[in-house]
Amino acid sequence: MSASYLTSILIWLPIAGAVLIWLLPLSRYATGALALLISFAEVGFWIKQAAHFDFSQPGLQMSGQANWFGELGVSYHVGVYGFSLWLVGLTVVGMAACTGYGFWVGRDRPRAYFGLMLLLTGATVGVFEAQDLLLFYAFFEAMLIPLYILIGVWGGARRSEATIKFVIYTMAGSLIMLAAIIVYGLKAGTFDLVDGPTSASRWLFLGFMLAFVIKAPLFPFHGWLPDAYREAPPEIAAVLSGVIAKAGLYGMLRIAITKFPDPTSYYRTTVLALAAAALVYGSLLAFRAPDFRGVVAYSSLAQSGLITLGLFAGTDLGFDGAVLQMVAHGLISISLFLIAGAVERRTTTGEFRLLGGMARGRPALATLLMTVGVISLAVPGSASFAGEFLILAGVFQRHWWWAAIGAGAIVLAAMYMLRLISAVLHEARGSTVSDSALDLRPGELALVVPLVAGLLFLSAWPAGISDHSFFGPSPAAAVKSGFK
Amino acid sequence: MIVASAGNVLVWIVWFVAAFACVGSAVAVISFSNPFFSALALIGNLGSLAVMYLLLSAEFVAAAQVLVYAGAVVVMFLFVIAYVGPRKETPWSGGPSWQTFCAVAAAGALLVEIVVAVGMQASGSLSHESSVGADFGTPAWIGRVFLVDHLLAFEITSVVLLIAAVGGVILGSHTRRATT
Amino acid sequence: MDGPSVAWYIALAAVLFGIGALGVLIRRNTLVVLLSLELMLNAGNLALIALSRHFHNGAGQIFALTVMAIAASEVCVGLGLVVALNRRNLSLDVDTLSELRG
Amino acid sequence: MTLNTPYIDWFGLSPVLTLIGTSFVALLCAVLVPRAVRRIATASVSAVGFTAGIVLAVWLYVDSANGHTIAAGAYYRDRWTSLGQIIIFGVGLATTLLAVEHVPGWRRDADASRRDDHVAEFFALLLASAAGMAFFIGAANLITLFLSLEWFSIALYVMCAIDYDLEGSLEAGLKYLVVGSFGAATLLFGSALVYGATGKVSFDGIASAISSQGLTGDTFVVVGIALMVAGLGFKMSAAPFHMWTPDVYEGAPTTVTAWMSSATKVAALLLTFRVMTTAFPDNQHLWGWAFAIIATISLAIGNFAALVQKNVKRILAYSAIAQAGFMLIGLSAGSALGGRALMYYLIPYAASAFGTFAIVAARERELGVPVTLDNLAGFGWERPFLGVAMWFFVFGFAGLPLTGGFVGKFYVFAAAYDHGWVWLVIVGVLATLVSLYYYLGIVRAMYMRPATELVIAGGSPAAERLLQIAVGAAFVVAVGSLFAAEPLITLARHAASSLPF
Amino acid sequence: MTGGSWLCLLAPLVGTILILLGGSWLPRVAAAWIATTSVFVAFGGAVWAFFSLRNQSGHHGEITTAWTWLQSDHFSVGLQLLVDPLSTMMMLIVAGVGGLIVLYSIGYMDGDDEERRYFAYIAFFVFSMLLLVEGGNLLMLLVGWGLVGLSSYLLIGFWHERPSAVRAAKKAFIMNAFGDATMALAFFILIAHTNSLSFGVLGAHFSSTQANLIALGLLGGAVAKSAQIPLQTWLPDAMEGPTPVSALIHAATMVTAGVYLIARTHVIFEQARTIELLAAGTGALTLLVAGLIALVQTDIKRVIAYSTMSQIGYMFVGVGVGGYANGMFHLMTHAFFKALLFMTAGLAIHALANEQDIRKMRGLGRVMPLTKWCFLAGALALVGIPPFAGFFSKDPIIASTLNIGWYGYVFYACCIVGAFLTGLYTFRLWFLVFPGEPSPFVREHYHDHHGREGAWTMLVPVGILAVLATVGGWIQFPPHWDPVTKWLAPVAPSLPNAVPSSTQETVTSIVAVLVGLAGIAVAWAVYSERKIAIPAAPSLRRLLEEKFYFDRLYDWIFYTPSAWLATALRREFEEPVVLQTGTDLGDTTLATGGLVRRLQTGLLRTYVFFIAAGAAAVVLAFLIAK
Repeated sequence: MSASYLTSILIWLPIAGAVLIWLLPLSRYATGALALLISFAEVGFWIKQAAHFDFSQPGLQMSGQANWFGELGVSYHVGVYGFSLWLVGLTVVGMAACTGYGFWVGRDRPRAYFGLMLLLTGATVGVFEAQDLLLFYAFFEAMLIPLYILIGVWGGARRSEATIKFVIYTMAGSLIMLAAIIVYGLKAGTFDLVDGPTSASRWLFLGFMLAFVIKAPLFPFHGWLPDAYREAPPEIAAVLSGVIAKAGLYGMLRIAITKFPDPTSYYRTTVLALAAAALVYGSLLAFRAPDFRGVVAYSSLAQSGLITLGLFAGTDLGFDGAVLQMVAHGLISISLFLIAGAVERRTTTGEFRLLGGMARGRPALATLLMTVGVISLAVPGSASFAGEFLILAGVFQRHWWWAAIGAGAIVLAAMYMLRLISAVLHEARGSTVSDSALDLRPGELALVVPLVAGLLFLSAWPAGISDHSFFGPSPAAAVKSGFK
Repeated sequence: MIVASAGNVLVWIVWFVAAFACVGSAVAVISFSNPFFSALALIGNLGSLAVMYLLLSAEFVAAAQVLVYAGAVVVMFLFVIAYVGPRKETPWSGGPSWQTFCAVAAAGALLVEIVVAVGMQASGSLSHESSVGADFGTPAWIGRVFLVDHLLAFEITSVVLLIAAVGGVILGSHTRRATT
Repeated sequence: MDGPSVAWYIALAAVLFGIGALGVLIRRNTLVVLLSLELMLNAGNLALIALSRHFHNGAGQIFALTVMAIAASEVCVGLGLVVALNRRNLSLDVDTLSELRG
Repeated sequence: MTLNTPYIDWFGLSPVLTLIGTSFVALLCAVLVPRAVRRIATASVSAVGFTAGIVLAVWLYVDSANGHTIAAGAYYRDRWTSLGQIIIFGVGLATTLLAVEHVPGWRRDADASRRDDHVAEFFALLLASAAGMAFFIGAANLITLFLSLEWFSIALYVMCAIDYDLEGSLEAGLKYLVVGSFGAATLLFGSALVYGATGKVSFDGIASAISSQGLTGDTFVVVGIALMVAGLGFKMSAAPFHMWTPDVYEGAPTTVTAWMSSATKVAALLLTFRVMTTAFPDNQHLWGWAFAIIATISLAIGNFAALVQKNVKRILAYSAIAQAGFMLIGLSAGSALGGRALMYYLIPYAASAFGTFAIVAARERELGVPVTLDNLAGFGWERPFLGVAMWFFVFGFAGLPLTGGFVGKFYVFAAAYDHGWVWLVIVGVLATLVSLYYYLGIVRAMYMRPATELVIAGGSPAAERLLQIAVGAAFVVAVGSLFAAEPLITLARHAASSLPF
Repeated sequence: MTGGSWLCLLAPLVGTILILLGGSWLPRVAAAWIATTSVFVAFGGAVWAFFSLRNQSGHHGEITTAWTWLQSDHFSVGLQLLVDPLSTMMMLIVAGVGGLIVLYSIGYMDGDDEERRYFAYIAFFVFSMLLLVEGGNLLMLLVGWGLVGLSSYLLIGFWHERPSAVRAAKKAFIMNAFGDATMALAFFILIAHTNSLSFGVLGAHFSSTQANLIALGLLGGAVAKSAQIPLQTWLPDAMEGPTPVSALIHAATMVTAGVYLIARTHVIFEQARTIELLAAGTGALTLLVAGLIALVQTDIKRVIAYSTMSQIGYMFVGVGVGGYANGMFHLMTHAFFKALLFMTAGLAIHALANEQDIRKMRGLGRVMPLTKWCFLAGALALVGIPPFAGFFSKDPIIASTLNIGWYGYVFYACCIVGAFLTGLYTFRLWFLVFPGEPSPFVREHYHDHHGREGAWTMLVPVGILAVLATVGGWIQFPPHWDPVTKWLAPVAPSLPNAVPSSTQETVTSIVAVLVGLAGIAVAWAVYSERKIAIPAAPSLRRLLEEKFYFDRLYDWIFYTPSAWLATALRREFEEPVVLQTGTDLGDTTLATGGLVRRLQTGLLRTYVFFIAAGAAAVVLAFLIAK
């Protein structure tokens, strides 16, 4: 197919950029500018890719394949489907914003920092584009490496524990997945995701799922989440919850559900129960979390649960809603974490008891936080509302009580998000909020406003994603056919 | 072929004497508190082994045993012992308490296992005897085997000896005493 | 020939081997440890020669001869170390050589 | 009387002979070349030797499509040997570069005048040990096996102790010697028993004897194999025969450690695989399991013990034990796939192992004290290249997709699964998980200490261009093996195909 | 026609965006006028739509789709607008009354330093409300439904330094979110069975259970939005917002959306008659409870707020028994007079430096005559005294309950009692505030606005609404003259048994008026002339002041447990289990490492021993396994 080079470019351009940055002795600004330039180039290439993508066409598009080690049927095989296209877009846009944030706050040791950010970009795009299990695994792991150092070096006071915990937790899952991959691949004789047959083995399914539920994460596998989100630098936390977590959910969709239909239906109730638990539990903890990031962290736990509900509902609406919600929540949590970063920079804290009253005299901050906040609590008409509505409508067809739980959780979402908003913006001015804490600067606006604009656009036209994620009218059928 | 002509009884007697001497001296080696005596006991051990070799009609090896080992190696030992001076040390002592017990256990286990193995084997492939030719074990025969069948082994041995020599030189030489 | 069969020799070798091993295990004096190692190697030699006799092929004896050379080399290096240790006024008690541990 | 001495395929032996030759030359330099230039002269001799060795080995690899024994069945001329030799000589070359600046007696406290006392001998020993390993891989009968084992072992004993001003160095040497000799004696007795059962010393002879006379269950064979497993397991520092490893690796001069940890393992593992598959194919049900268990123990011991270490060399030593465990997984499969996996795994492993120790050596020289996790702080920022290389290496050990270690792990696991041992895959996976902690710990130590914790590195670090080159080479190999997996595996396949499957 | 609807919908949105983008460059007055004009333009659009609809034969209305908003499989929802009699009527009310109130707030908000934000919000509210009433399918309706909730939240919490305001705003939003949730669930049922959300599918045939559940879900939304029992508690607190907001959102438009919803989806309610009557019952109950509570309130705005609840109760009764036209008609008149009451109250509050306690306001009429008379008009309309608007719209509702069975009589009784209470609390307010000598507080704090009682922007709307409150009811006088009913007939035809006979009408009217007058009389006797002492009954009084303990009840049932649960989960599960597990595992592993390390004694003999032992073990294993 034409323009298939785009897929590989999207993966390797940033990695090459990282190497370049490490090799060239550039100044701080040159480095940041170069990194930013590359991220924008990524966005550009993605737009080109989206333009070339033919939604009326079934199967893998813009695929490229090269031999890696053939004797075991492992190859470098990349390509995009509708849904992966959107996730790639989320990645490049989010990473661009976060790289920009890093540039804006002027992270020290810029060459290391920006190099790693680009590396992360490439790896994450790779996860969403890989069509070979081992390649997928390679990128899945490769994401961890830059994250480990980014959190460990530029993170908060307790970063070291947090990052070790994060990496080991995630690896625990993905190593089990490696075992599953080996068994699956050798049994099937190929590691290719497109040609690979479906399997009925429950053990393999569980092996894969473990990795994904930890990455997503799902209750009760989220032990790494609060610390990582609190200790990471804001832009990294944004990437974590906005983009990286989606890799786990993507894995469920692309591998667990597609390749293991029987186990999926066998364990459906279990997974749905876990997801519902994550949804309620996350919402409840977010409701009592004492700080900005805590709320966002637990809310993304809840969101992962919700999306999983959609995926494992196994219904058309569920799948569409899940994809839509992945993108929407990605943008939301990136914006929220960046705003959290802005607030923390001004007040040196995210603790609610020290914050408050920031709306007065800071219209831009107030407006943005309010907008993102109400979108994230899924006020009707917002993109996330569309997503959640589809998801719940979809899972309703599986059984009504899932939808009932979901609806209840949405009320909880309103509770914790309003709590967050008013604790930061409203009521008496917090002890750490001084007049010197200015409104958002143009630089920050330039980072967050586009994301919010994207959200508003999606709110105006959610069908843009929900109707363009899978080939054909019925996503369930597409999944059943393995996206052939 | 002295032994061949002699009667079985004699062979057995010799064997038992040698074996006794062998084991006795071995035990002596590891139980003298003074390394000097241990070294001497080793000579005895080597000697009795040489006798065994003769019984096994390996004259050349026996000779080599006496010359190389008893002659060279042990003497080297004695020199060093003399050089470093007598250092007494009582066996069965030192180290963690479980050490000695475990040591005996392990060594005993190995010993027992192998002996058992031998026992199980005695009735097996080891039972049938093969008669030996007249030249078996003679220097000429050895030399032929060495140079025809195992030439490379022969060469390697020389290399190893050279390396060892170099090593000995490096470690033993003291152009200047270490200052640290 | 008559007389003790190979099994006897190998049993004897085994005993020697065991004694040597025991020596290495229980003695602390470096020199005695080295001597015990010699015992073990000789045990091997005895077995080899007995077997070479038994199979009536030279490999065993050749093996034994080379082992002697090897033993000599080991002793050479070992004693070299002893000398070096001694020159640095270090104890020859292997138990005191436990700077490296953990 | 006439001796019809056997035909010697000199070309087949050429790599070994070259190294022996250069080793002698280096030895001559010790007396002929003036001290001023002795270091550089002998170093270049050694470099030349290794380079020539590599060239010849490559040539042999190309030329020995169908392997056979040469020199009266004493030595295998086949691709298994050649490829192993290429790896070893590569490491040797790198070690030479490293040694120029670091061995012997280049520690802070050593006085400059005595610096070059034994440099020539050192290189001679390096070459000799390399030759020994090269021969070891090709050994075709029990005698040459035992001899070449002692050959490079003795050289290594001396190299370990070559910094004899340091008690640690001597202690390492002595421990290595005694334990090594014990292992050798065990191996010897084992060989004797095998010989006793079959009456043969050559591997193929043993195999045919076992199969023809139905000696599979023969007591001597079984016990013999057991003792040989123990003796060889010692060489590859697999638990429970590993105890010497941490001490010796820590005590020996770091350059020597780098050389031992990479080259020795290559030799030991390759030879073991050859012996087991060539001489005892019918007993795989025994040694396969044995090595599987040993692998498990090694993984457990190595990783757990490494968790609590502070001294970086010890951490790496334990990690070497664990890595041996991983490679033993491939070995225990005892299949062609296992052979490929083992051979492939060794390439990035050797590079990474050497690289890590070389970097430690650099830091050690900088500080003049043993490198611990604490005084590693800030290293990553002070020496960017070495830092990056370090985290690539250790993450590669951990099986993250940065170096060929990733593919290697995948391959050994695949071999285990192919052999029907899913449990072994699980064990490996869990072990990897545990290992993460200390591998991450090293990176954390290098990068993530707040500036206040940074130790003031003594003086400005020397340029150490040669070291940088050596590490760079290792880096290229390690990372390259990830992307060039296919060609390397093809090489490994050809190598393994020269073993009887 | 569609042009009118789009104009009507988008004008306020444009206004919002302009003010938002204008930010601080925009002068305050400009912001205010942008909002006002945008809403009046919307009104123009509504009028345009109205007339073009009238000219349409049979005026069934039409649906326009901008684009497909949400699509999955065959389930597809367009961004649709519906112009039909019902929606145009609502458009006129919302845009019209809305316009007046926005104009009013120009004067009212003058001087507040965040005026711009206020006008942006309020324009946004009008947009949301119009989306709600114009939405061409259930999902669009839900979107508008949610957005009015949002803007109500924003406006209640407009003075966000006041904790009470913020709390009230959150309360309102969350209770409405609950309503949204139940509506969403109802929609899920629809999707599951018809795979569509157009209004049409409501006509499809459902099993009685499904129909009941759907209707129940919708009713949940309606109850929440319209502050009916049991979800009524947010409305009084919502009075924390600026008075114009109370007038617009919490009196005229948003809170009555529940009535609109029931009328709009009456088809399904008619399939689930029980639920529909449940709605009526809720209304009846609420109008009593609210009326009672209103008797003891001392905050002028809260009194009016409770009366709003009670009036909406009437509307629920109306639509509940199937008289949709009656309900909608009362909705309209109520919009007029309740807005009027709030705005006059606003005048008073404004003039008295934001004082809201009626006990301090005695004799205000002396200084604010215009306010006094306008308020009186509104009050009489509220009580339903002819010829004021309330009379024409309330009585038909009461009368329509007579033909539907025994519970009809219960509703009837409630409504009559409610009428009495209305008279009582309304004129309690009147007598306490306006007649008589000005109280010292009034003298002290009253400040006029350039010699007038308020800025002209405030007085003009008040005047207009006063007129409307007086004559607004004359457009329908069932059974003799009923254009509204006819107008709505194509969309929401009243059920036959909800149409009272003319005698019932007449009788009811007389009774209601008399009861209302009685209420006024009692109020006069108690609060003006002090002839009758206020009945003590402290426990009863307390019950009323505590608003029947609803707040405490909910606090006790919902908030406290969930908060407790959340905290408990964090303390008892998250921290000790989830977060700790990893750490513990790590520590255990390290401990194991320590054990292994202890083996490494550094003693040579140990190492040798391990080799020997290992060898022995292997040999043994082999001997056994061979």
